Amino acid sequence: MQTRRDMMTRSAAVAALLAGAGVLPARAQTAWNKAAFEARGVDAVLKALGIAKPAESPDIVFTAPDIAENGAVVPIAASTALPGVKRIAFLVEKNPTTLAGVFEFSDAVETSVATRIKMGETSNVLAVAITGDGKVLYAQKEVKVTLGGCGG
Amino acid sequence: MNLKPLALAGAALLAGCGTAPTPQQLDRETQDVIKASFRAQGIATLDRLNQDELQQACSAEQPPPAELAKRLEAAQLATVNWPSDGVYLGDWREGEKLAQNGRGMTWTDPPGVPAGGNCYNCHQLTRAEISYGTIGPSLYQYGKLRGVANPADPAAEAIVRYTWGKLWNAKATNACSNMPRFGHVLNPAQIKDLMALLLDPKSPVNAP
Amino acid sequence: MSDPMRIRAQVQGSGAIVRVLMSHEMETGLRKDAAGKTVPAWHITEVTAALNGKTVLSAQWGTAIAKNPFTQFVVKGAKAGDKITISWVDNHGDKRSDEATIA
Amino acid sequence: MRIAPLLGALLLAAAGPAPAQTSTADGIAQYRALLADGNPAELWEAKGEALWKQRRGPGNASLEACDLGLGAGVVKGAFVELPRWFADTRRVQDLESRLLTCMQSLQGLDAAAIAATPFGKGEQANVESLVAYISAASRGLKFNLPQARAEERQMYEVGKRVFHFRAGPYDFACVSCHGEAGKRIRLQDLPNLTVNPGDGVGFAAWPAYRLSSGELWGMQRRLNDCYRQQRFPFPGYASDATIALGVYMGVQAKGAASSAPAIKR
Repeated sequence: MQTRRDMMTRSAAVAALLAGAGVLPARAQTAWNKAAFEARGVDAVLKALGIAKPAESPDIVFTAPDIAENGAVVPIAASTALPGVKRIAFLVEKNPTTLAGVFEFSDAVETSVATRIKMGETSNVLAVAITGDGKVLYAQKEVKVTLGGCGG
Repeated sequence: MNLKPLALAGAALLAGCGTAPTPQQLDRETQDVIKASFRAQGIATLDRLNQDELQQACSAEQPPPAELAKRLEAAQLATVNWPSDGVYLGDWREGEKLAQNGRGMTWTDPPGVPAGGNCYNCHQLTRAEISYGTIGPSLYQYGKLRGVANPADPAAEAIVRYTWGKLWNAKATNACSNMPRFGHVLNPAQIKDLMALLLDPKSPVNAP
Repeated sequence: MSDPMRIRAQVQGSGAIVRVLMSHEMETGLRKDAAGKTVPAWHITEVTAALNGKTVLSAQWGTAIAKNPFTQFVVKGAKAGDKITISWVDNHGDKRSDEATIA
Repeated sequence: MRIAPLLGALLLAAAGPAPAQTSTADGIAQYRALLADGNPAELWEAKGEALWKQRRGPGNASLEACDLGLGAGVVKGAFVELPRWFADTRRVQDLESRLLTCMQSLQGLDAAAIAATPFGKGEQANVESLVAYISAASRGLKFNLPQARAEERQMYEVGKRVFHFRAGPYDFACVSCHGEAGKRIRLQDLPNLTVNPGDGVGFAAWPAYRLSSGELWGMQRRLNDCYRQQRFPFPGYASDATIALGVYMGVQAKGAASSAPAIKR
């Protein structure tokens, strides 16, 4: 059985693919990329996003806590002064689904964003920046997730 | 719950007398307030509010007098069940799981599920676990610091027995200790596993 | 119906910092309820931010964005009095849009 | 030349320079600093304000005529003087208990039914929104619970005794965890509530947004979960034991500035 939602997400995946290739203008790149969000593992996510293998770069400024008191809410932020970065994706290596979110920047905003993510366990977290001409750079940090409360 | 004007003992206590209530009156008032305020829920039944002598003696702002504390400790020591088979240590791996587990005995816990040991809530135990509490002392290197190289060695017997007693009934050595009397909570096999976590030279507690 | 967002937009230097709090469960689809039944995924999928009606930032979110999501970004060249509009859509198709004036 | 984008600079400032290795305590402090700006409790504050002003219930009335202790409709400053004695109910009441009174007397809602509703559901959720709004209106003000009346002083004395009341299968009392400074459970700091814990700590930090549940907890829910963890039976919502504890902790917190609603693990 195919629902309307499936069809929508399928066309969305196509649009995202095109967007990844830089075919569509920024405005049209908002369709939800189901394949990428359901992918497990960093490589699978990168493939679903249609982007090249990234290179680690000190130009990606990635802020995340060393220790998360609560994995349900982990504050993270990424920014870069590099020109041409259009998107930043956040990936959590050990989460059941790896991709947390993708932010897309127009020229009217700074290439910088802060958000809060969930982490199931201690893991590497990656901020992956994608330029308009297909360069992919990343920064990463291990965030320790601790057990809390009375455990009850 | 009580949405009616607070009446019972409170009003009676205040009525017709200009002086402040005595401590004894306030103690009685507190008992009434507690009785009226709690209800049974799940496995947490109202009989849990019935204090034993020790709980009562340890419910004041000040600790009980030394003499009473001594008597209470002796009475608690007498409750300790020593292992019938003479075996004190179980499996430290199971002990570590128990130490991590803070569940059990709350009104949201289903009946019949064995309780955890709650150890990390209050104690440091291993180097690896950074999320530990500090209400109790650090137990990291517990056996090693006490020179226990072989828990079966007669030379280690005193510390092995002390540790068993502490786990079974912490009140036997410190009447108003914050530590629960785990002999009432855990079964003997679980206590043996915790013993191993603390005293087995291979346990991460004693790892260099 | 969903609750309003909280949007704070303040001029800072040559731009404006925008902080947004959204009211949303962000269910992962992995959690089980008290009866042991899996709670289905329910999360925001797409977010857009517009300055005076023109989209300046957009985002796609999965289930790993925290409950009651918080997002912060900086709009270049924004002035006091400019309008910031934030919109989201979730996987149930629910939508919400709220507006704030930059102060 | 722009070296670091504005936001990046701000975030780094909040987190401090990040050395490769930090101690656990520093790491947790850094984590909390990163969350300090953007407390989802704001969502409840906004909802609570709307609920306060909205005509609701069989009485089709708002709560704007509710007397929280400083006169009908006065919200600012009321929170830091609660619990207190109320002449109309002839009872010492905390914020939640007082809200039930107003919801019943002004709006015609059933206070007993609300008290019996599970936390976070139905009108209970509304009470917690109201609590967020009302406490936020006193943010930064110092606690100053009235103790002029004999009933208020008596509730303090009873609260002190309830705080020290050890019972249950684990022999716990409130004081087991909150009687000494500098202690923690796992990594969560435990304020010593037998003395004044200081500004924005302990009593002065609740209600709070709980990261673990993603909900706003009022003092009633906080106390309820404390008692659950103490392995006690269930304390009635707005029962005298919980209100007495509020009086005891509130009086101990005299002079401490309120940070409620705060953000907690």
